[in-house]
Amino acid sequence: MRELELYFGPQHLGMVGNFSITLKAEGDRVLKATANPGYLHRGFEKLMEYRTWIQNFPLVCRINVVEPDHVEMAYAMAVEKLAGIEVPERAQYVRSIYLELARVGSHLFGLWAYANMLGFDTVAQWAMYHRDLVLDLFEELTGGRVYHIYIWPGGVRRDFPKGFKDKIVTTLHSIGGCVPDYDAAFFNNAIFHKRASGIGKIDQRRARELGATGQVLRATGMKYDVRKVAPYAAYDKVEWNVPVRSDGDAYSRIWVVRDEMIESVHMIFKLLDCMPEGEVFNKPPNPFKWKIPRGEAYARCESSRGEFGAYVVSNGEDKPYRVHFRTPSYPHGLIILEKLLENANIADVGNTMISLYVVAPEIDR
Amino acid sequence: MAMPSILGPFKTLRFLFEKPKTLRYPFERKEPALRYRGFHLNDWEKCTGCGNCADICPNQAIEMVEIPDMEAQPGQKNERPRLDYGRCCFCGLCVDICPPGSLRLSRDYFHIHFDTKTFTFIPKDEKTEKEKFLPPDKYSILQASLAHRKQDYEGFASDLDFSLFEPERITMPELGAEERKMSFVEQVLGYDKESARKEAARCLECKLCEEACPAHLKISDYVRAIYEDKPADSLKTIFKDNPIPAICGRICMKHCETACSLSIRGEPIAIRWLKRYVADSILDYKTALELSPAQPSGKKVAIIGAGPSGLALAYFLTLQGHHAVVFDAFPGGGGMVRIGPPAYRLPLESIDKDVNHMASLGVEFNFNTRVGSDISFEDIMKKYDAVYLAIGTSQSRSTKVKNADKCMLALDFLRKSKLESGVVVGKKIVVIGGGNVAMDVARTGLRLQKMQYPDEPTEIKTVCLENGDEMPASEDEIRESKEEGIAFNPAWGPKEVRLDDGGNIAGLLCMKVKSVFDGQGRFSPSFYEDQELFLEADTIIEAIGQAPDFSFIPQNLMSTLEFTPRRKVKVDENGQTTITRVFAGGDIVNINLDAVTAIADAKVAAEGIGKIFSKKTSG
Amino acid sequence: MDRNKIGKWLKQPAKMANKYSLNAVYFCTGCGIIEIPPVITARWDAERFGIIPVATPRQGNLFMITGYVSLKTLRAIIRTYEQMPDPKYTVGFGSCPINGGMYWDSYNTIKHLDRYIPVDGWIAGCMPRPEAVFIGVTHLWTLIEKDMANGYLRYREHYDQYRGNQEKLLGKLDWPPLYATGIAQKEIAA
Amino acid sequence: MNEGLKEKLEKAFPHAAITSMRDTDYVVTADKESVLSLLAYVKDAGFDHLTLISCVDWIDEGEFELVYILSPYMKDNEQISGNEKINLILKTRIARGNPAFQTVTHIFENAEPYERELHELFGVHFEGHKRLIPLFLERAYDIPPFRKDFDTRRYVKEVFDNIPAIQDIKA
Repeated sequence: MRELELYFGPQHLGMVGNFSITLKAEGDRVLKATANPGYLHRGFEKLMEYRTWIQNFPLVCRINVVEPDHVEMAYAMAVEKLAGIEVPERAQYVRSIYLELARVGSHLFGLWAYANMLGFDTVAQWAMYHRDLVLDLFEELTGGRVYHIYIWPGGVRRDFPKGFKDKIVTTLHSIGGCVPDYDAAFFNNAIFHKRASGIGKIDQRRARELGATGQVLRATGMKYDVRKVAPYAAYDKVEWNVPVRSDGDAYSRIWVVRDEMIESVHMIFKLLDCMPEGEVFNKPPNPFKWKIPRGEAYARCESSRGEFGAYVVSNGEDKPYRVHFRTPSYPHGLIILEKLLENANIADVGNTMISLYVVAPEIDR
Repeated sequence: MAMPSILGPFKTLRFLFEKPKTLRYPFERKEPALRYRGFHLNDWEKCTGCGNCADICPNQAIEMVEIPDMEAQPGQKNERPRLDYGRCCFCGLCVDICPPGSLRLSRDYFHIHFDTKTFTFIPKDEKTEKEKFLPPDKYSILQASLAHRKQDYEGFASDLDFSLFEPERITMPELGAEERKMSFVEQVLGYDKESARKEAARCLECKLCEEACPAHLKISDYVRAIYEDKPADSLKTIFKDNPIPAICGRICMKHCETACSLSIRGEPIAIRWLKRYVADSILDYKTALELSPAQPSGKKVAIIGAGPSGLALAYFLTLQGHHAVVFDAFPGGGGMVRIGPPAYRLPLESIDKDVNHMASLGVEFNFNTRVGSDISFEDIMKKYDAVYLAIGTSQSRSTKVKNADKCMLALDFLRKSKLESGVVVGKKIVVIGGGNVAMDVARTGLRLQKMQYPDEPTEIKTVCLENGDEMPASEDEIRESKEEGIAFNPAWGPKEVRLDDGGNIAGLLCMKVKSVFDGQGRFSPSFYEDQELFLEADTIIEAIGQAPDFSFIPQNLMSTLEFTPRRKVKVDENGQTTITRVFAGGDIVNINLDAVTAIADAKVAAEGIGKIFSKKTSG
Repeated sequence: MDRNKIGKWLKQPAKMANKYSLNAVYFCTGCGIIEIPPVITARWDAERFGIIPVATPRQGNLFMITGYVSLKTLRAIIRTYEQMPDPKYTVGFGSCPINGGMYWDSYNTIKHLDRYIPVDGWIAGCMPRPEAVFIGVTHLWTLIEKDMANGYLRYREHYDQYRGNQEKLLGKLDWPPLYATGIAQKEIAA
Repeated sequence: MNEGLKEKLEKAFPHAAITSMRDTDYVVTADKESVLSLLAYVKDAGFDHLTLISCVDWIDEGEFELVYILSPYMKDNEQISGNEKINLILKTRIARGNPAFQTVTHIFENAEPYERELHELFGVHFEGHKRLIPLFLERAYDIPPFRKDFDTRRYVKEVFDNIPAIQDIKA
C-alpha cells in the first residue's frame, strides 16, 4: 500500500476552527498526524506588552472566542494577585455565576460541533439554539453577545440589571427542561454509543504524562478540577460535584461534558440563592497612571476545556512586561491529538479532535 | 445513565408538531439588550474634547479632530472624537473613562457598505444631528447605517460607580468651624504625602486645566510628578511658570479646577492644594530647583510693587540675567496678598518663603519704600532700564453714604489686623460688601471679636447689594463664613450710618435693592426707598472694592498713560504701557484681579522686556 | 417565492439564481466565525435567505472573511478564493479586515484585506450580530442586482496588482497564477 | 506547600533560592546546571503536572529567563490532598547572546510544543529536542518576534503600510 499525505483543514468540513492537521496515511489508517497550528496567531502576548493593564482586558478575551470569560478571569486574577487588589464578596459570586453561564454556553457550542460532526443535526440545532439563549443573558448582563469584557480587576464591570436573577432562572429552566430530549436523542442514543465509544481512547497514566486537564483528564477517572483543588471566586462557597467517567474515550468525554453542564446549572441556582448584597467593583487606580509593582504571578482557573492559566510579569511599569497564557487546548491539540490519531481511522480524525474540544485560537494566541 | 437505545431518539419526533423556534427576521425582531454596546453617540454640548477616550482606546480607533467652526474656551477644546469602525472593538472603555459622560454607545449596530471610507465618522447624537436619527416610523432596518439610525436608542452608558476615574477627591483635612473661628491658625491643614499622591493619581492628564490657567502652568506634568513621588521635579515644572507656589497654592482663584474635566460630574482635582503640598513639602527651593545662574546682562529693572506680579517678573528677569530691584511700601513682600488674605488662609511665613527664595537668587528688595514719597518716580525712570508697574489696587473704595467717614475701610482693617496689632473691634460689626474681600473682613472681624471678647456674646453681619446666589464671593467662602456664624443680609444697600449722641456709630440703615445693574448691564443700583432695615452696630467696615493709586506718577507722564474702556492700564502685546520703557501688569491691567493672572502678565512683560533689551544691544 | 419577482426571474434567470442561492464556503478564518453557527442553525436560520454552507470552495460562491486574517490564513484564503467558480462574492466581517481592528499593531495579521483579494461588502461590528449578517445579505442582493458586486471581475482585471501584493507579503506563491499576468501592463505599454 | 519539600529541596540543591510569594505560589530560582535534576526531583516529589514553560526576555540584563510552572495532579482519583493548589515556579537564566538550553522533553513529554514555541518566538535553542520546526509563523522575521528588541509597531509600519492599495487602472 502506498503512503499518502493528507491535509485535514483549515478549509475542511470536519474541522471546527481554523486549524489544520497533516496526516500521513496508509489506506484509511493514519500512520502519523502532525498538528499544524498558527492560522490564528496574532501575537497576543506581544501586543499586550504595548498596552496598559486595563487596555488589555478588551484584548485578552479575544484569545478564546468560544468562551472569552475564562481568559478574562485568569488575567484579572493574575493582575489582582500582582497588584494586591481585593475583590468584594458579591463580585466573587457574580463572577462565579458568570463563569458558569459561560461554561454552559461553551459546552453547548462544543455539543453543537460534536453532534454536527457525528451527523446528529437535530441535536446540533438544539444546542446552538440553547446557546443563543445563554448569549441573550450575556447580552443583558454585559452589553455584548460574544465578547463580554465583564470581569475587571477589583470586581466586575456592572452589577446585575434589574430582574436578571429571574431571567437566569427562567432561561436555565427552559434549557434544563430539554435535558430528557437531549438524552433521548443523543446521549442515550445507541448510534452515538457505537460511534463514540473507543474512539480517541487514552488512559489516565498517559493523560497525566501528556499534561491533560479538563474533561480529557476527568474522562479517565480523576476528579481534577481547578475549581475544586484551588478554589477561586465563590466556588468554595457552595456544594457541588466533579463529574467523572473512567473509560477515557470520546464517549466518556462527551458524557462528562453533559454532566458538567447540569452540575453548572445546579451550581448557578445555589450561588444565586446565597448571593450577598453589596458592592461589586473595587475601583483600580486611574488607568493612565496605574503601575503595578515588580513581580510575577501565575493564576489559573478551570475553563470549559481545562486548566486556563495566566503568567504575568510586571517590571513596575504601567504595562505588563510579559504575559503568557497556559491554554488547555495547547497540550490537547498539539500532543494528545497527535498521539491519539496514530493508528486511527481517517474517518475518526474529526471525531477525536472535536471530542478533545480543541479551540484553535487558544493554541495560536 | 440508561442503556443506549436506538428507539429512544424517536421520542423527539413530537417536535415536528411544535411551533418553530426560528425568528422570522427581519419581520420578527429581537431588540438588543438595554446595555448593548453598539455604535457611539456623543453629546456635543456636554463633550469637552478632553481626549481621554482617544487615550484609553486600545486600538487607536479614536482620534481627536479639530472642528472648524467651533471655538475653544476654558474647559472646552474645539476637538471632538472621530471613530474608525475599522478599528473599534466596542469594548466601551471610552464610555467608562468619559468624564462628562457625553460619550455613550447606542443599540444600533448596522453599517454595511462596500466603501471602507464610510466606516470612519464623527459621532453626534439626536440633539446635533437630527437628520440622521429617525423616529421609529421612518426608520427602516434595510437602510440602517451610520447615516440612518434610530432615535432614542441608548445603550451602554456611563455609570459613575463603575467609571474608570475616581469622581470624588481626597478629603482635605480642615479645622472645624468652631475651632478655627477662635484664632488665626491656618484653616486648611494640607495634604500629607499619601493623600497628595492619591489625589494626584486621579488626574487624567487631559490638560483642559492648562489651557484654562491664565499662566498656562504645566499642571498635568507637575501633578504626575507628585503621583510619582518626585516633588522636586514637580517644583521645577511649577517654577517654569509660577515662582510663588506657596502663595498660589493657598489663594489661587483656581481657574484650572473650574475647567477640570472631572468637575463636571464629580469633584475637580485639588490642583491648588497639590501645588501647596509641593511648596510646603520642599523646605529649600533653591537646592531642589538646581537653577544655573544666568550670565549677568548688566540691565536693571525697577519693579514697583512686590505683589505676585512684581515677584514673578523679578524671578523671570533674574533668570534672564537682568538685575531686578523691587520697591514696596509694606515691610515685607507679597503686596496685596500680604495684607489681603487673612492669616488663616495665607500665613505670613508662606509669603516669606517665596520672597526669601527670590532674594536669595539676587533680587533686590526695598521694603518700606513708597514710590512718590521715599523715592521719586523720575529718579527710577532715570536710573533703570525699564520699569514695571505692579502696584495693584491698594485703595479701598468707600460707599460715601452719610457719616461714612466713621467707618473703617477694608484694606486698612485687614492690613492693621494682619501686620500690626491692636485693632480694636466692637461687639457688633457690620461689613458692607459681598465679595471675597468682604468675606475676609467679616471672618477676620469675627476672630478678633472672639479673641477680644472671649466670654461675651458678639455678632457680625454682612450687607450686600446682590441676591444670595449672585454674590460675587466664592461659594466656599460663603459656606465657610456661614459655618462660622456670620449672618448675611443680601439685597440690601447702605443708606446712612446712624450715630448715637456721642458721635459714635450706632448702626447702619439699609434700603431694599430693586436691581443692581441697569438695562445695559452696567453697575447702577436702584432701591426701594421705603423698605428699610436697621442693623445695630458699633463697628462698620466697608469692603465694596478697591482702586489703584497712581498719585506717584508725575502729571506729565500720567497724561500720556492710556487706559482701556474698563479703566485698566492699556498695554501692548509685550506688556508695555503707552509710556516707553514702562511696563505694567497685575490688577491694574487685567480684569480677573487675581494672583495667577498677575503672574501671567509678568510672563508677558518678562518676554517684552527681554525683547527690548536684546533689540537695544543688537541695534 | 415572491410573485412580483417572476418578471425578473424570466429576464435574468442567472442573476436571480446567483442572488438567491449564496453558497457559503465553510472556512473559519477568524473569530467572527463564532456567529456563523447561530446564523445557520435554528434560531436565525440563514437558509431562509438562501445561504447554506458548502463543503468545498468549488461549490461555493460566497466567501465570508470572518474577522482578522493572519499571514498563514491569507495564503489559505487566496488559495480558496481562487478555487471558487465565478461569479463569487466576498464579504468582510467586522472591524479587523477593514483597518486592522484590534490587531492593528500585530506583526502577523494583515490590515487591509482589500489589498489582497477583492471585497464586495463590509459589515461593521466586532462581531457583527446575526441580524447584521442578514441585512448584509440583503445589501449584497442589491449589489448583485445592480452589477456592483463585481469583485471577481476586479480581481481578473487587476490581477497583477493583487498577485503583486500577495507575493510582496507572502513571498513567491507556490501555485501558478490564476490569470495570465503581465497582460494589463502590456496593454498600458501598448 | 508541605514544609518538608522546601527543606528537602534546600538540602538537595543548596544553590537554588526558594521563596514563597503568596501562600500558593512558590518560586525556585536555580542555576541552569541544576534545572534538569531539579525538575526530575520535583516530579518525583509530586509536582508531575507541567502546566507551562515560558520565557521572559530581560533585555537590559542580557538574559532570557526560562520559567517552568508545575503543580501536582491528584494522587488519588477522589481525594484532594490540599497540595494541588500550589504552583511551583521554577526559574533559571540563560545568556541572551547564545540562547541555548537542554530540552526537558524526556522528563515531561508535554514540554515538546512549549519548547517549540519558545524556539520560534524567542529563538531559544533546546538541545535534544527532536522537532524544533516552525509552529505558528508564516513569515521569517529577522528578530524572533517575542524578543523585546522586536518592535511590532515599527514592523507593521514597514511591512503592511508599504503594501499599496489596489489602483483602478482604467481611471
